[in-house]
Amino acid sequence: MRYLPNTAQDQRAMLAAIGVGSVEDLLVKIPAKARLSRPLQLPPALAETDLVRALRALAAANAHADDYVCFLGGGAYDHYIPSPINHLISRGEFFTAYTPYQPEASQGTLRTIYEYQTMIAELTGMDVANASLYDGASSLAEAALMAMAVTGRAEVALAGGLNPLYRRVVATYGSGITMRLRDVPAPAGVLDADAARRAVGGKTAALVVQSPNFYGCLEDIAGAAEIAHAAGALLVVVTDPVNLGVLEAPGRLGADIVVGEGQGLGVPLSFGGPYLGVFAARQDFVRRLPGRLVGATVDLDGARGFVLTLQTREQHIRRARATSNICTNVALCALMATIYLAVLGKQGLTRVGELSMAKAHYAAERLTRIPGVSLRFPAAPFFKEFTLRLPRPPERVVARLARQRILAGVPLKAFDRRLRDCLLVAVTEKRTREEIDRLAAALETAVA
Amino acid sequence: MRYLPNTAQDQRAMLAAIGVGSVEDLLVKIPAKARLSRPLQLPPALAETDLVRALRALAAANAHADDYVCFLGGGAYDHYIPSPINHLISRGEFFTAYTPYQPEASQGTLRTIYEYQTMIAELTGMDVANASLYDGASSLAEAALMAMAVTGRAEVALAGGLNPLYRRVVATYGSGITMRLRDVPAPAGVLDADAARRAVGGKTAALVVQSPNFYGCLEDIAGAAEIAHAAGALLVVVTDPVNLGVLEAPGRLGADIVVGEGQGLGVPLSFGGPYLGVFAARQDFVRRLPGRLVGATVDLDGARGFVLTLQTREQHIRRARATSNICTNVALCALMATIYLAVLGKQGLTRVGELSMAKAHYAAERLTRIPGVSLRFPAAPFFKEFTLRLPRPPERVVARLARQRILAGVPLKAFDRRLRDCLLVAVTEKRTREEIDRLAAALETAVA
Amino acid sequence: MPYDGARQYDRLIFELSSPGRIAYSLPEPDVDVEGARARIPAGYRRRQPAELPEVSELDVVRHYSRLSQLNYGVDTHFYPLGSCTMKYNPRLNEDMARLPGFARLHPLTPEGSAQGVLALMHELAAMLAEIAGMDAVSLQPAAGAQGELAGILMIRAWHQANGQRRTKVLVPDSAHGTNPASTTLAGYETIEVKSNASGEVDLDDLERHLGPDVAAFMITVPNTLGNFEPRIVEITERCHAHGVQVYMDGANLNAILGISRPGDLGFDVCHFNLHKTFTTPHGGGGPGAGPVGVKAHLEPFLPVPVVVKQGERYALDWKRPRSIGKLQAFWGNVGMLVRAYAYIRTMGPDGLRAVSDNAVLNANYVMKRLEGHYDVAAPGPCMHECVLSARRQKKRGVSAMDIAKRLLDLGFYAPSTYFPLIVEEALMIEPTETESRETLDAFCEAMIRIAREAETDPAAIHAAPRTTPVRRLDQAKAAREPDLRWRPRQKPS
Amino acid sequence: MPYDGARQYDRLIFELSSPGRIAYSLPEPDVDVEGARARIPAGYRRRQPAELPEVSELDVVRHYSRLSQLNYGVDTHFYPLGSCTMKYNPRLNEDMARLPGFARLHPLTPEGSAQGVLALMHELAAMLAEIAGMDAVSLQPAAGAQGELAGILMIRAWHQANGQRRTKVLVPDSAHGTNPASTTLAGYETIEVKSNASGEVDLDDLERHLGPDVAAFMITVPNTLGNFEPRIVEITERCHAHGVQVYMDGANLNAILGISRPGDLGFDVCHFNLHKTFTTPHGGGGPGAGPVGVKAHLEPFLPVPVVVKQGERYALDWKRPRSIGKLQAFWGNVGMLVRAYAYIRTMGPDGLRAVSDNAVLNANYVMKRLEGHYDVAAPGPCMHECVLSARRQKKRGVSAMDIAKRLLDLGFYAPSTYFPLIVEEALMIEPTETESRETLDAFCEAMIRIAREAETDPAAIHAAPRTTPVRRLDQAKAAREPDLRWRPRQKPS
Ligand SMILES: Cc1ncc(COP(=O)(O)O)c(C=O)c1O
Ligand SMILES: Cc1ncc(COP(=O)(O)O)c(C=O)c1O
Repeated sequence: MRYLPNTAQDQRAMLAAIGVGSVEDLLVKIPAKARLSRPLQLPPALAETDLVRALRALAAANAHADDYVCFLGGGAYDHYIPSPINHLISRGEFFTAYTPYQPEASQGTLRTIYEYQTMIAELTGMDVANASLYDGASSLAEAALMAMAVTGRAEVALAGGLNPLYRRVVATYGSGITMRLRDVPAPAGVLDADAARRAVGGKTAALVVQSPNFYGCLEDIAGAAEIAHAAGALLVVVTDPVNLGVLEAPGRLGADIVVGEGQGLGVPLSFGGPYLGVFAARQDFVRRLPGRLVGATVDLDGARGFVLTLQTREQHIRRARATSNICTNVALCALMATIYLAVLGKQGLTRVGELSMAKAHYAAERLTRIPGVSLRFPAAPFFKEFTLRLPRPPERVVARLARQRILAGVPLKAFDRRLRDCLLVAVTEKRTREEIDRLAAALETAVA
Repeated sequence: MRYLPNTAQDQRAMLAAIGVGSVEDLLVKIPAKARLSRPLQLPPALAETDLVRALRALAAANAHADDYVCFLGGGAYDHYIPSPINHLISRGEFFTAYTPYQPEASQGTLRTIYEYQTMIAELTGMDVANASLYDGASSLAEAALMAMAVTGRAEVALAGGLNPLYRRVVATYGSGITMRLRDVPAPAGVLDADAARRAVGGKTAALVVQSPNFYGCLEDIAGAAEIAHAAGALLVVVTDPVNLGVLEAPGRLGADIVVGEGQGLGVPLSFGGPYLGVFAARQDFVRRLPGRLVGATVDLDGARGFVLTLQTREQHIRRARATSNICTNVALCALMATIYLAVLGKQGLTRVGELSMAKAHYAAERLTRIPGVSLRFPAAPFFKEFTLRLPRPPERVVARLARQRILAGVPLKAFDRRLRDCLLVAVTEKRTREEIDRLAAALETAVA
Repeated sequence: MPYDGARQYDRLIFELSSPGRIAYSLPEPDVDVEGARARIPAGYRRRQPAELPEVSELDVVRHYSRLSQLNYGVDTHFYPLGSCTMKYNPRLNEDMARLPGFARLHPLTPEGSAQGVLALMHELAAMLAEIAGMDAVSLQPAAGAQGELAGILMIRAWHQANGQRRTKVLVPDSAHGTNPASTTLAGYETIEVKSNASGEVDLDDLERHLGPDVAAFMITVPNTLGNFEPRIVEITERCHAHGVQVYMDGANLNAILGISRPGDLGFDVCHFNLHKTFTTPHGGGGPGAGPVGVKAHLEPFLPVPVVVKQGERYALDWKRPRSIGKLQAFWGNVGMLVRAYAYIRTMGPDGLRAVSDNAVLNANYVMKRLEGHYDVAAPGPCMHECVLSARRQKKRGVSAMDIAKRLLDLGFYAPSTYFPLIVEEALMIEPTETESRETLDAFCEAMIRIAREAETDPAAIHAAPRTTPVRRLDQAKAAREPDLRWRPRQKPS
Repeated sequence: MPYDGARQYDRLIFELSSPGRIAYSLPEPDVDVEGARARIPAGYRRRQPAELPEVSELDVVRHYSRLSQLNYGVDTHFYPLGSCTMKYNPRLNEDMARLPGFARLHPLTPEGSAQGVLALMHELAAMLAEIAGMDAVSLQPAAGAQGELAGILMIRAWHQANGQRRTKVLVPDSAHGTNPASTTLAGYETIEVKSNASGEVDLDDLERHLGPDVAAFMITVPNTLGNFEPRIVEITERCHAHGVQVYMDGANLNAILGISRPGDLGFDVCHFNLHKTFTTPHGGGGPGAGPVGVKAHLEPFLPVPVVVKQGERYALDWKRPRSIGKLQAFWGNVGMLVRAYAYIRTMGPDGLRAVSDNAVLNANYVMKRLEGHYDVAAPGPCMHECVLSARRQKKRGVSAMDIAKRLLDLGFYAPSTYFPLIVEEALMIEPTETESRETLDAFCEAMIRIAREAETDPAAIHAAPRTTPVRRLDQAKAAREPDLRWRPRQKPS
C-alpha cells in the first residue's frame, strides 16, 4: 500500500524490538467486548486510475461555474481567482504544516497570518483582526457571544436583512446559553430605523447589521451605529470584504466588531466550504477575541520574528473559560485571501468592486426591462446583488435556464415564504455584458 | 502590467541615475533604418479571465484522453501518470531554475539528474546514460552520428520496423553530412535477417533496430546484434523504456547504444511534446556521448556533491568540434521520469508492463474475432501494440468511432501506402476490459 | 535592517510595496461604471483606499515561495506532533478536490444540478457511520471543536425533549482544551474527572460525579496518553445507568480503525477529525472538517440540512423540526469531504485496518527505543501515540521545551509538549503509520542524542535552535506589547 | 555518512529504498496475464528486474520536495544569468498548458478532432512571424540549437536548389557555442569572424571571408556583449551581395520586441527561444522550444508538417517536396507553445514593446551602478544585458568564478561567467524586465560589496560559498574519475 511504508519485514523487526509477536499483542488492553469482530463493511480499495474515473464521474454530474454562467450569490460568489494563489498554497511547506506551535519552524505560516491580520484590519477599518474563524456565519455567532461577554447583556438584535442562514447559525450557537435574539424587520429591504430603535435597549448586547444584506441592499451602517451606541450596545457589521475596495470600511462608520465571509477573496466555491471567517474588532476588545492571534516580537539575537500570542484567551490554556472553543481554523484559506489581496492590491480590489457593481447595475437595468420582472426593493441601493420579482415561479425559471447552462440566481422561497416570487441575482466582475444579455434573453423567454 | 514591476516613477529614477532622459536615448546605437516604425500588428492584450476563456475554448475543441477512450500509439502512449509527479515538478525551485551551471546552488537538479542517469542505465542495461535529449527520434539521430564518429563509417542500416517519423528525423540530421541510410525490409513485420546480413557490411556504422517496432512487433535484438557486430558495426536499439519492466534490457542482448522515447514515463501527451529523449551507451563511448552528464564528486569539506562533468564534449567548450549541438535539453521531463520510476519502482514498472501486454493481447484476440478483421503480421510476437487489417478504410472507421468518444487507433496509410488498409492499435494498463469490449462492439458495427 | 539578499524573506509583503505596481489583471469595463457608482450613496463609498500592498506578480510568487521555505511541513520533515496525526497528505486527494466539478460548484446550485457532490456526501456519511458504529452522521461541522459543540447541543436537545434539565458535563482532567470549552459554549458547567497515572478514568471519582444533574460524559478514546481505556464499556454502561449520555472525542480514531468502534463501545455521539485520521491536510492550522456521528435516538437533532437519498435522487432535507440548527452557513467543508472520501475509497476496509495496526506498531516501536532514555508517562503497550516525560532531563535543567527546540536543529519537527496537562514535562509523540522505520530510527537516535546532551552539556540544548530562520522568540514581549498588525513605521531603512 | 536528520536530503532515492515498499497504485488485472506472457518468446523477457528504488509515496514526495529546496530558481532568487533571459514564468501559462485539452491530447489524434490546438499553433506561428518580420515560421524545433540546425539546413537546401555547393559558414568569435556546433552538424566548415572590443563584427575581417564558398553568416543580435550591431543592415547587404544567407540567432530577442525586427534588418532566417523571450520555464535545463522563422524564398524548405488553414479548417500539411524533413518525431513542443501563446496574448503589442524597454532600462541601470567598481567590457548604453570584466579583481586574485560563488552566499544566483569568450573574466548580467528596481539595487549593493571585499579580504571570497548545501566542488575529480550512476556500494552506513 503506497501510503504504508512498513513492509512485512519491517514489521517483524519492529515487533521483535518491542518484544512482542504480533500487533495483536499490542492491542491487549482492549477488552474483547470492545473489539470489532468483523471487517468494516466498506467498498473495496480502488486503484488510482479507477478512483480518478469514479470521482471524475461524480464531479461531471455537477453544474459548476466553469461550464455554467453563474449568477448565484446569497453568501458565496464567483469572483476571479488569480492563478498564483493555487500554485502557492499548494507548496507542501504551507499546506502540510500544522498550527505554528513551534514558531522557529513555522515563520512562513506566522508571517503570512500577520500579513493577513494587517490586511483585514486595513480593509475593515478596525484595529485588530484574528487569524480566521470557520466561516462568515460562525464568525457572526462568535461576535454575538463576544458582545454578550463585553456588555454583560444577553440580547442580540438582528437586522431583517441578515442572511437567514447566518441567523440560523447564531441561534444554534446561542441555544445552549442565555442568548436571546430579537429580529428587526426590514420591510423595504433595509433596516427599519424606528423598529430598530424600539428593539435595541438596555438589554441589548449588540445590533447586527449586514451590508450589503441578503437581498443585496446597502444598509445605513452609520445610522445603525447611532442606534446601537445610544443604547450602550455594540454594533456588529457583517460585511463581504471583497466589496471594501469600493464600499466604506465599517470601522469608519462606527462598527465595534466586523465579521464576514472571506470566500470572495480567492477561496474556491467548493459547494460551500471550506470558507473563511473574517473577524475584526476594536483594540479594547483584543483580550476578548476568539481564535488565534499572531504577534511580532524579537528572537534571542534581536531579529524580528512572529509568534502565536495572547493565547491565554484560548481553549488549550483557558479551557472551560476560553473566549471560544475554536482550535483548528482555516489558515490555508486565510493564506489564499492574503495572496489574493497581495495580487489585487490597492488598485485591483477597487477595480473588482467597481466592475462587480457596474455589471450588477447593468444587469438589474437590463432584466427589469423584461415585462413582469421588477426589483423587489426598488427604493434601496444595492451593490453587486439584487432581488427580482418574477411573474413565474422562480424554481421553474431557474431549472429551465440551467438547461441552457445558465445558473440564473437563487429562488428565495426556501428562505422566506413571503418572497416566494423572488429571485436573488448576483453579478461579479467575471460576468461579461454578453453573458448578462444572454441571461436576459433566456429569462425573457422563460417568463413569457 | 503585472509582469513589469517598473512604475513610471521607477523608470524616471533609473533613467536619471543612468543620466539619460528616456529609454529611447538608450537605443541610440540602433540606426534609424533598423528601427520598426510602427507598432507590432498583434491582437490586443487580454485580461486573465478573458484569456482563460479563450484558451478553454481552444482546449475544448480537442479530443483528449480524459474524455475519449484512447487506443492511439505510434510513439506516444496514454500511460497512467501518478499524482505526485505534477505536484513535485511544479515546485518553482525545480521548474524555474536554469541548467545547473552553479552546482552549489543547483544540487536539487543535479541530484535528480544523477538519479535519472542511474535509472535509465539500469533499465536499458547499459553502463551510462546522459541527462536527456529532445525526444526519441532526435536521440536516434544523435546515436547514428555517434556511431559514425566511433566507427569512422558513414552508412547506417535501418530495420524496416523503425517508426517512419524517426527515420525521417535521422535522414534530416544526416542530410548535411556524409551519412548514408540503407533500409532493411521487414515484410513479415520484423527485420529480415538475411536482408540485414546483406545490408550490413564494412561501410556500416550501425544497424538500427526498434523493438517493439512501429507495427508493435518484437524484434530479435540478440540476432540483430550478431549481424551488426559480425560486420564491425554497432547495434543501436530504439526502445520504449516503460516496457522494460517486462522486456529484456537491450544492453543484455548486445546493444551498443540504446535510445528511446521516455514519454511513457510520466510525461504528458501534450500533442507530441515536450517529450524525453533517452540515450544510453557502453562505458567506452562515455567521452563521445552527446548532451549533458552529471557526475558525483566531493566538496571542499569532503561532502558528496554533484556537478555537470565531461563538458569538453559539449558545444559551449568544444564549439565546432562538439559531439552534438544540443544545449537546452528536457531536464524537467527527465525529472518527471525520475519521479515516475521512483513511484513505480521495481515492482510497479513490471506491473505496468504486464497489464499493458495482457490487455493488448486480450484486445487483439477480441478484435480479430470481428469478421474481416485480422492481424496484419500474425507470425510476429507483439507487446502492447499491434497492427490490424480492416475490411473498410481505416480513416473512415476512426472518424466514425471518434463520434462515439473512442480513439480507435492510427491508420497507417499516411505512413506506408502498402498498409493503407491497416490500423495500429495500442493498449496501455489504463484501458479496462470494458473499454476494450466497447471498442470491439463499435468496430464491429463500423466495419459491418 | 540592512538589506541582505540572503534574508530577503525577512521583508513583509507591505515592505516590498511600491506605489503603482500591480500584480492583477482585470478586463476593461464593458458597461457603465460611473452611472453605477452614482447610485451608491456618497456616505456608503470608501473615502480612503485600503493600504494594501502594491507589488508585481513576481514579487508575490517569490515572497510566498520564500516564506514557505521557513516552514517545516510533513512534506519536508518528520512531524511527530502528538494528538495531531500528522500523516502524509496524498496528492491524489488534492487533485480530486480541485476538479472543477467540486471546486467551482456554488453551494446554492439547484440540487438537481449537484447530484454528484450530494451522492459523494451521502456515501461518505454512510462510510463514516460504519467506521464509527454510529447510526447517522452529519458532515457539517467545520472542525473537531465544532463537532463537539454540535454533539453536546444534540445531547442537550435530547435531554430537553425528555423534559430533563441537566446542568453539568463531566470531562477528564486529561482532556483536550476544546472539550471543556465546547461544554461551556453549550451552556454546561464542566466538571473535571480525575485520571490515574495511565490517563485512565478514575472510576470512583467518575461514580462520585455521576448523577441526575449530569448531562454527558465526554471522553477521548484512546485517551490523550495514548492508552485505550480498558474499562470503557463499563464506563459507558455506568453513565447510561444514570441517564448520562457519552460523547467520544474522535481525535484519536487513527488508533482503532476496524479494531474498535465508538458505537459498539456504547457511545451516543462521536466526532471525526477528517484532517487527522482521514488525511485532509492541516494547512498550517486549517481548514479541517469535524463530522459528528450519533446513535438513532439523537438522529432527529442533527444539524440541518441532512443529505438524503430519495429513490435515485439525492437531496438536502431541511424538514427536521427537532434539529439543533446550523453550525456554518452551508453544508460543510466539502473540499475536505472530497479528500476524505478519496482516502477511504483508496484504502478500503483492509487498508484502514492496516493504518491503525501500523500506527500502533510505530508508536510502540518509538516508545520502546526511548524508554531507557526518558521517563514513560504510562506503561505500554500504547496505541497510536506515546507520552514521555522529561522529568529526568528537567532535573538537569533541560525542559520538554528545550528538547523540542533542539529537535528542530536535528531536522525534525517537535512532539506536542506540555499536553496532556496531567503529565509533567510531557512530550507527546505520534509517529503515524505513514512514516518508515528508517525515519523512526533517525528520530529516536536524535532523541537519544539529546538525552545524552542533557547529561553532558545542557547549555548546547538551551542555545537551540540555531539552524532555524529565527532563534528562540520573546513570547513575553509579544504578549506584553501586542503588535498584531504591520504599520508603515516598521519599514526597514 | 553518519545519519543527520537535518541533511536527510543527502540521501539519493536509492538509499531510501527498502525491499517490498511501494509508492504506486495499479488495478488488479481484468484479463489473462499469464497467457499473454506465454506469447512473448522467453529470450525477449527480462530476466533480472531493474534495480529501481522501492519507496513509499511519502518517501517520494519528501525526497523531491527537499531536493528542490537545494536549488535557486527564479521563484526564490534573482537570477541574472546572461544570455538566458531568466524572467518570471507566469503561473497562468502553467495552468493553461495543463488544461486536459492540451496536456492529454495524443499527437496522432485525427486532425478533425484537434482543431483547437492546431488553431493555436497556426496563430502562434503568425504572431512570431510578425514579431520577427519573417514570412513563415516552423514551430517544430525543440530548442534554439535545433532551430539553428533547421535554419542552416534550409539555407543549405536553398543553395543546392540553386545549384550551388558552398562549404563554409561564418560565425563571430563572440558567438554562443551552439552556432559553430550546429554549423558543423549541418555539414559546413565554421570560419570565425573577429569582433572588436564592443563585440561588433570586424567588417574588414568579414569582407575578407565573404565569397562564393560561403553559405551563410550566423550572427546574434544584439550581440553577446549586449550591444546592438550598429552596421547590421550594411552587414546583411554585404552578405547578400556575395549570395551569402544571413542567420540571426534570436536568443537575445528580448531586447528588441517591437523595436527592431530581424526580417527588416535583412535576415533570411532567425530562431526564437520561447524559453527565454516568451517566458516558458527553463525547467532546470529544459524543455524549451526553438521555432525558426524564414523569408519567403526559404519557405518551401521548412520542416514538415506545416500547420495550415484550409478555409475554416486547420490541417498538417505534409506535401512539401522540398522540405528539409523532420527534427523531432511530432509537431513541436506544444506544451511550450501553449505557454508562449498565452504570454503573447497577455502582453499584446504594447506590452511586448514595454518588455524590451524595461529589459534595456534594467540592464543599463545595473551597468551604470557597477561601472565604477568593475571594468565594463564595452561602453554603454547596452541593450538587455551588460558584460563586465573582473580583470581588475583578478589582479587581486579574485576571479569571475570567485565573484559568482560569493554572490550565492549573498542570496543571488550568479551571472554567466567566462562567456562571451572574447571578454577576459567575463561576468554577463541580464536582469530581465520582470525584476524590480529594489531587487536590482540589492544585487548591485552585493556586487559592490564583493568588489570591496576583493580589495580588503580576497580570502573571504575564495572561501565562498559557505551558506549553500555544498561548498565548492572538485570538478577535476569528477572528470578524472567519472561517477555517472549510483551503485549500491555507495550506500552510506
Ligand atoms: C484530542 C483532541 N480533541 C479535540 C481537538 C480539536 O479538534 P479541532 O482542532 O479539529 O477543532 C483536537 C485537535 O487538536 C485534539 O487533539
Ligand atoms: C546566444 C545563444 N544562442 C543559442 C543558444 C542555444 O539555445 P538553446 O539552449 O535553446 O538550444 C543560447 C542558449 O543558451 C544562447 O544564449
